[in-house]
Amino acid sequence: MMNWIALSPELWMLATIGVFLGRSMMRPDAGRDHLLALVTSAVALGVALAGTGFSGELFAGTYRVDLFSQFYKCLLAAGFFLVVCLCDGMQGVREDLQAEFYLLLAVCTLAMMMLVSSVHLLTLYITLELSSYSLYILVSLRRDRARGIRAGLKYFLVGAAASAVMLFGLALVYGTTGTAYLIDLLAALPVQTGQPAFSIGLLLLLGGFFFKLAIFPFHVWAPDVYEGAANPVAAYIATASKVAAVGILVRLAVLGTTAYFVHVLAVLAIASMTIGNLAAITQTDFKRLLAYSSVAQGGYILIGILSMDPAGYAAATFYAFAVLVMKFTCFMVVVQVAVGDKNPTIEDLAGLHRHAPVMAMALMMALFGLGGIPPTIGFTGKLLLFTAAMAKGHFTLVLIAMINVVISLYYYLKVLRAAYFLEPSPDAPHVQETLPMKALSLAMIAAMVVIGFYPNHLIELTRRAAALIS
Amino acid sequence: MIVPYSHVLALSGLLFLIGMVTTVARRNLIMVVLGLEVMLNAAAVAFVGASLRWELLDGQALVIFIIAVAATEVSVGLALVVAAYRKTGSVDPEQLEETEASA
Amino acid sequence: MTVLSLLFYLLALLIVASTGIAVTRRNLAHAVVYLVISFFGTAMLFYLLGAPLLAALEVIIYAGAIMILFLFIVMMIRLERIEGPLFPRRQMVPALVAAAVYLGAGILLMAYGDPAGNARLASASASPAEFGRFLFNRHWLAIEIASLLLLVALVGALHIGREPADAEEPQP
Amino acid sequence: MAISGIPYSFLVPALTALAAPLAAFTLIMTQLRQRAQLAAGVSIAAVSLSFGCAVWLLAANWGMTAPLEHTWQWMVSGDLTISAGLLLDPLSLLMALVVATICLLVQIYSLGYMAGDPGMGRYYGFMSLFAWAMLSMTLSVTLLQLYIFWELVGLASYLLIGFWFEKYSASQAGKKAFVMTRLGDVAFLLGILLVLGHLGNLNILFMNTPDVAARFAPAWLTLAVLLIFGGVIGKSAQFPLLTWLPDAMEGPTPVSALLHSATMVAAGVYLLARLFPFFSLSPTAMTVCLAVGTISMLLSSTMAMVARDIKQVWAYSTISQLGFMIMGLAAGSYFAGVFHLTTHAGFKALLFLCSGVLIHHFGTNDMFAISRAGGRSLKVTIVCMTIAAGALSGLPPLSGFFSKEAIMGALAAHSNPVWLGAGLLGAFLTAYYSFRLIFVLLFPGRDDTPEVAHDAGHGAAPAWHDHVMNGPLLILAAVTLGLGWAEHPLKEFLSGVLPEGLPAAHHLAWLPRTAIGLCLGGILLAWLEFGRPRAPKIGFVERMPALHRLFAERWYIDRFYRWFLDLVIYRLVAGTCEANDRKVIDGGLDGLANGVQGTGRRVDRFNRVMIQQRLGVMFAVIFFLALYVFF
Amino acid sequence: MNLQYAQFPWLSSMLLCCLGGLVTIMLIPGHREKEIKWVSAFYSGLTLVLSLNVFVLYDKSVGGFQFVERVDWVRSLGISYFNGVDGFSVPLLLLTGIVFFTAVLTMWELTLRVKEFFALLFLLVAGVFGLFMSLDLFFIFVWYDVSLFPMYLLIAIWGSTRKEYGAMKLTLYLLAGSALILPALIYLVVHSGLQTFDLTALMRPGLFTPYEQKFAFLLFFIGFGILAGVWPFHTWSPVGHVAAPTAVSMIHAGVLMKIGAFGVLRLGMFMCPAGWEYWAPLMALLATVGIVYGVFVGLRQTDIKYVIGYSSVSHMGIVGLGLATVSVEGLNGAVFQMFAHGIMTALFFSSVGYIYDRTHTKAIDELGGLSHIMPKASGYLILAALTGIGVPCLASFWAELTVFIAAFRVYPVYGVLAVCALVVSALFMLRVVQRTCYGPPNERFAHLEDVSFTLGLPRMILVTVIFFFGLFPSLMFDMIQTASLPLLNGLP
Repeated sequence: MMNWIALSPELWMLATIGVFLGRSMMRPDAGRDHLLALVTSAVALGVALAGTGFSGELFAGTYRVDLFSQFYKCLLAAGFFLVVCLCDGMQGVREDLQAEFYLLLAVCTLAMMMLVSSVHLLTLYITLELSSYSLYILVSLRRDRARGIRAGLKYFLVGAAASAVMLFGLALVYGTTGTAYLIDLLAALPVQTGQPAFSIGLLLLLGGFFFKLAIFPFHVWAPDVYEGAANPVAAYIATASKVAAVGILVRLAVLGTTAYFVHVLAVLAIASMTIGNLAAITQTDFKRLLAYSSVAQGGYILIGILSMDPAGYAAATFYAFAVLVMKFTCFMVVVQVAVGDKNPTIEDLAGLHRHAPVMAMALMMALFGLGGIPPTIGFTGKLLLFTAAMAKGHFTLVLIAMINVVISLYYYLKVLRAAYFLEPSPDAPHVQETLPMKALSLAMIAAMVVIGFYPNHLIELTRRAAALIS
Repeated sequence: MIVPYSHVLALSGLLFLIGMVTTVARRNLIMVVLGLEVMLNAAAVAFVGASLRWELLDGQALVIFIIAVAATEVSVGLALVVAAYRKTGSVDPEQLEETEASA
Repeated sequence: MTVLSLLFYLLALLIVASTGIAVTRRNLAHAVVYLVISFFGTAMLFYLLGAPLLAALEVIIYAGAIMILFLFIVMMIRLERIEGPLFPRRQMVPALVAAAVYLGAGILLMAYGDPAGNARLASASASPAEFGRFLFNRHWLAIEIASLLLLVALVGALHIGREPADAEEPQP
Repeated sequence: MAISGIPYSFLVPALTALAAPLAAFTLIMTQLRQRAQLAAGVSIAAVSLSFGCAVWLLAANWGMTAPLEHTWQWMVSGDLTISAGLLLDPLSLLMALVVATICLLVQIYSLGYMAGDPGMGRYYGFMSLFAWAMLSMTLSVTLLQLYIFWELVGLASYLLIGFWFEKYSASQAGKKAFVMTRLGDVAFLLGILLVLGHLGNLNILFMNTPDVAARFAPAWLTLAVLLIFGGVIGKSAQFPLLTWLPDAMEGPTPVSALLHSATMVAAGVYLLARLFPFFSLSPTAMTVCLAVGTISMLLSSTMAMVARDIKQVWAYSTISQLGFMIMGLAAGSYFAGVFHLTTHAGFKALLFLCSGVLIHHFGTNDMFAISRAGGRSLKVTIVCMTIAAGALSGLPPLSGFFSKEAIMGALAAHSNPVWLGAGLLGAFLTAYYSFRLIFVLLFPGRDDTPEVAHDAGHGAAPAWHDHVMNGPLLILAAVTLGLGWAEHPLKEFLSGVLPEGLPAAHHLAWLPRTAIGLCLGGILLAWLEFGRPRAPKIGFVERMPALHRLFAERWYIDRFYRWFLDLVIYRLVAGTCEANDRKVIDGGLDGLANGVQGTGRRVDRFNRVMIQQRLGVMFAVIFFLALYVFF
Repeated sequence: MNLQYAQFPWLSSMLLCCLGGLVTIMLIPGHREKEIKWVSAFYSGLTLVLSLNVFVLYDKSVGGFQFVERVDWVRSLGISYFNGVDGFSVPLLLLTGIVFFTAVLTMWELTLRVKEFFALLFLLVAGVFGLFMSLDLFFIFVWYDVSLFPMYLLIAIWGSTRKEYGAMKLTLYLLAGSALILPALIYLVVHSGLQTFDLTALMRPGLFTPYEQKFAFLLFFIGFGILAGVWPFHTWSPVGHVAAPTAVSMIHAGVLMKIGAFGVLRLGMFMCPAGWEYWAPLMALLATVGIVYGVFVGLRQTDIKYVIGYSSVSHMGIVGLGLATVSVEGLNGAVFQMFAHGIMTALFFSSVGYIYDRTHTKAIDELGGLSHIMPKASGYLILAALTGIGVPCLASFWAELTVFIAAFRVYPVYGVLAVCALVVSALFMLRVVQRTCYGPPNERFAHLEDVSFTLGLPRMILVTVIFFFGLFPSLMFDMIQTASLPLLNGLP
């Protein structure tokens, strides 16, 4: 008998999807849609939080609910909720499409929740595709259609190509081992580690998730898509979508314990960090900058994954949380600063500290976190990642990562400079800091600083979650 | 006895290659989407071969979903292409970048 | 070499050739038609490899629905012939590099790959009923997800393909 | 030789002597800077107290046979212990008395000289600082302690030379004095470090014991002695660091009298005397000292012969006399050097104070201008000055005669007659330039040299100034007249605690006669050129333009330093360093930063190329990584 | 190393003072500038009193780490909130307290974004205090960065000449240093096999192989050396000093650069003594080059703050030379020099800051005759210059002297060069004094006022400290010695 209770977060999301499917057929009412989304996503977050204790094997062993997956589901629900919070009076999507917008957002969240629970290659593949396609469409829904379509098309092309690569890798893995269950793959591992076909297959398989996480060389969509997507959608891509990718990468990385994988992941990590940080330096569009910064953050996360031990997985998990909070804070500013459907440039942040001091503070903390400056959560996360990697003797990797951190600080400081001491042109419209935004900013500051400074509980949690993986 | 599994794999690999080159090299968005379809098809061939090799049905099950995804892909992809064509009047992938610069 | 293997090689030749021809066509309609041939070949191959249900689906969905959709679009856009070089050089260079690397990896994989993979496959067949039972026993979650996927595709194609009536400009 | 501790009866006055000026300094600098009269009073009271203590200490210890010392630990760092304390022996007591006396007299004199100056409070503050530092240096028990106060004395000198800081030349002179003495001090410090490295102890009395030699390799010993002598060269303005002293005359005249003739510059000689047994351990070094002293003495004499500025003449003469002292000490006569130091302090201070009166009165430094303005009308001053000039020239029975004879005697004892010859030549030149000045002042000619700008700018001074200033003049004149007779008691007192075995000076009957003869010859020459009626008022040097220029340009030493500083230090070394900093290091960094930015731009450009090219790269990379599995 | 647990959490209360100040300032509305300044003065004064209290209460006869406080923080990683001070950190705490208090008073006339300025200043100082007292590697690094990042805003918002360039250069440079420190920290923690960030556990002799020690020490040396202004990584410092506002220059040159040297000492030398001995010749070489080079470059500068900046490079070279001697004397001298230079340079910057505030120029050639117009201000400047030259009876002298003595024993050539640099240092310091304070009074500035009592107070405090420790150096040396002797005795 299946334990349906264990599925409650997914089921709730399914209900949400139903609600918005219905809404999409009624007369458009953006305000009501938002309110509804706010309520349902908050409930989703609650359900996910309540569901952390669930565990079980479902659907003939293709689906596993455990602390690891539930932790990620919480993050995903949180990401969903936070992004919905940003959608009040959303300008990025036409009013009559907002029900569809929330629908797709919910579908994507559901897909990713299932993704982190999948332990069968088929489920993995189909959930990944579902989340990808909903995102392609979300990107294309932008009010500025020309932009949205272009970005959506590019996102789609890269995504489809990556998924083809991944599928081919899946075929190789399945063809060599004859099983599609992760458990069985793990069991077959001692026999298969020497198999080039298996290794290549696994690498190509990981490629699909590298695409999600925007790891080099699958990062090529990121800048254009962040730039082209509506601001809340970009926020969603940068937060929830990344979290899910980390989760499933951690699940899959267990299979690739050979030196070859460590090397390849190290190369990819270094390339991602370097390319992301270097390219971000010259950006003027804030979202594009954040896109490159995401590429770099993906590189850092790979450092934890390539440690191939529970400490590394825990670190990657911790960092996924950190990225969620930090990136969300940045995008919160993006959404608030943006005028209409425009993309804010860095200069548009001018005067932020005066008109929205709390938000400016939150932005500062987020940027410092991304740049790895204590006592923010970003630093603690990096410390965990680097400690895990160092324990495996990857000194050079850590050093390169640290050098990258320094490079990245250059552009984070540039953003900070704009927010804190560029004088806005007097006729420019300025941000109004509403009370809910203030509260949200404060909550983010608290999350970043408190957990950054006193990370004990979160570390314990991620450790317990990661221990279930290997 | 048909052929070794590796020959099926080789066939699938060749198809994948063709799809890949098409995706990368053809200067036409419709052909690019077509190339993607070919790549999916290539993977499907490999799965069917693998399924026979181990005499397990998981591979065949996957192919069903590949076909479903292919359908999605082509509908979404072509919708995007058409939308882009409406905006720019062309299916030249370079349009995607050039207008970007001017925007 | 058995009949079946001969059949395999013939089908393989057909598939590769028709696909190759398809992707090098200037006329998009021709390309689609050649690809349909390729998919028919694939369908036969699936049958050969013991997947009759898949063979049918391949013909129905791939060769049928998907390719027809392509054809529709090609007609709709009225862009049958492509001017200019078929493979522009600046796209060809990365394509060739990728292809060379890919071939290198593939050949090495064939050479040093799984020795067990050289054993000839025994012919077997999965009956559609058995396959269906398997699918719904084990993968019904995936089927539900696929249904959601198609829903998403529907919504997406609807809204992307539909040009808004008022042809809105981006708001200032 | 036993060393005893200092009983409280001596300790308290000694500490009082040191503490009083320090207290005065602190009080003046923190509270009384704006209240000139009160500041002067406090300062003079403090230095009087010091003077009284010094007198009492000397009197009470007259005839002492063993030095007294008292040591406190100042700080301990690892195995390095720096102690401070008091050393009471004839030399330090004598020097302390000299210092206290001159300080007191000069401070009283300054009441008149500095009256009305807006910075008078500050002046007395600095004077107290000097008195404290100088007295403390005199009574130092370790070489490091001595060095510390030596530096502080230099600081006081810097502050006092640049007292009229609005004058560019004054501030420049102060800086020059500080930096040039610093140059010597660095050598001194290195010498101290060398000694510390070998002995592990810097107690002066310990250094003066003969068994020190056993702890040194001879070469190191010589090096140490020479390095310490570097300090002497700097402080006593000896060759080659002699050019700061003439410039230091930019300070107020009492300052010149106190610091730059009588006491501070004599500190170098004092150091030499203080470490006389230690220096004696290295004959080579002593010869170098002798040579340096001789060269300085002769060079500065020649410079003095052409100077027109009164204070410049006495400044050169100071260098030359310090050279004499060093010659005496280096030639082996401890007493001769110290005695000349004592007498010189008296008469040179007198000379300066007299000059100060003239300058104060006439507002110019130029001797010809003063003469024309009627310099000889100031009777007391001129008489005192003549007495002092006589002493300087070594005319009997003035104090200078005795001390100079002692030095000549020591030189005569030296095996090499060159030194004696040089000494006698120096005596001749000294007499010539001193009396050149005296005669110029006494007999104004029809010279129409234009007036030089005057520095003090006090204008007509009230009469009480003259009285206040004349008092110290008379006291010093009396000292100059009488001190010569104290030679023998002093000698006994000084040698009371000396380690035995020092060579005694010879007394040759012909020597005094020759010396007096040369001295009179010099005076006669001066008389012929400047004194007699219808005198040409032009020296023999000035008839030889090349020589005159050489002397007037101070043998081009200053020019050389200027060139060296500008070209080598400033332009070459500092310029290279700066260029390196700006171009190489910073340029490299900026280049790195630009390179990173450029690379970033390129990476971004890659991410803006046609989507398919990006896809191609994506495929190529991922399959390349797949290929990597086979290696 | 013995640990004396605290009866009362003095160290934490210092941190709390800083954070309390921060929070209080944040709660005051930004336009109430007077109140903000008073609150700042109150809290900074309190930290000064507390640091003085620690200085007095530290038991020199016992030594070791005292006032120790310890709370487990992240148990799974072995991180604990672990504070304690020894003879090295007590003087530096005092230094921080003094400089902080005086810096706050120095900025009494600030009008631009007052609230943020003082808030950031408190944050910065909290980092500094934390770093000096922390005995846990994690917290040391956290405090290190907490003390660095407010710098960027402080310089870039309130600074002057080329402020954004200076701020960016400084921040990136220093964080590049931290990019070396963090891997080294983690490297040691991982290689110890102890699963702990506890410094006292990691400094156990023999825990690390010589190779590990050499490796980690080099990273620490370069990483912290950047902050300490070690040649050739010094170029951020003059630029940063010039750009920074007065109080920030004071804290930066006075305290932050010391963090660099302290970091090498605390992390490098405590945990990697073998590395210390191995790299000492290189340290000595770089330090000597820095000493000589700093004075020569300083000689050519035309901006007073640049001159001071380069003199700091030179003076920090002395610290480096002292550390490189691997001897008790050198270590004592180096730590004392940190203290003395901190006070001296704070005085220097505060005087120059005053002059700049009034005359709006830092160019040496435009100034002149200030001794007439503002005798007190220029008096402080002269005094600072004299301290910088190393005039006896002022605090720096003792430090320099002991360092020279120690260096002369170990590296005679470097010792000689360093001593010789004193001459040039005198030349360029006096040049500044002459060009700015002396000379005929400048008409342009004739109307300007001299230092008032309020603004004079911080400078007076600094002067008093300079004289006090110049006359009683043993107070400081005895303190430092309690830490340096055991450290050196622990060496093989």
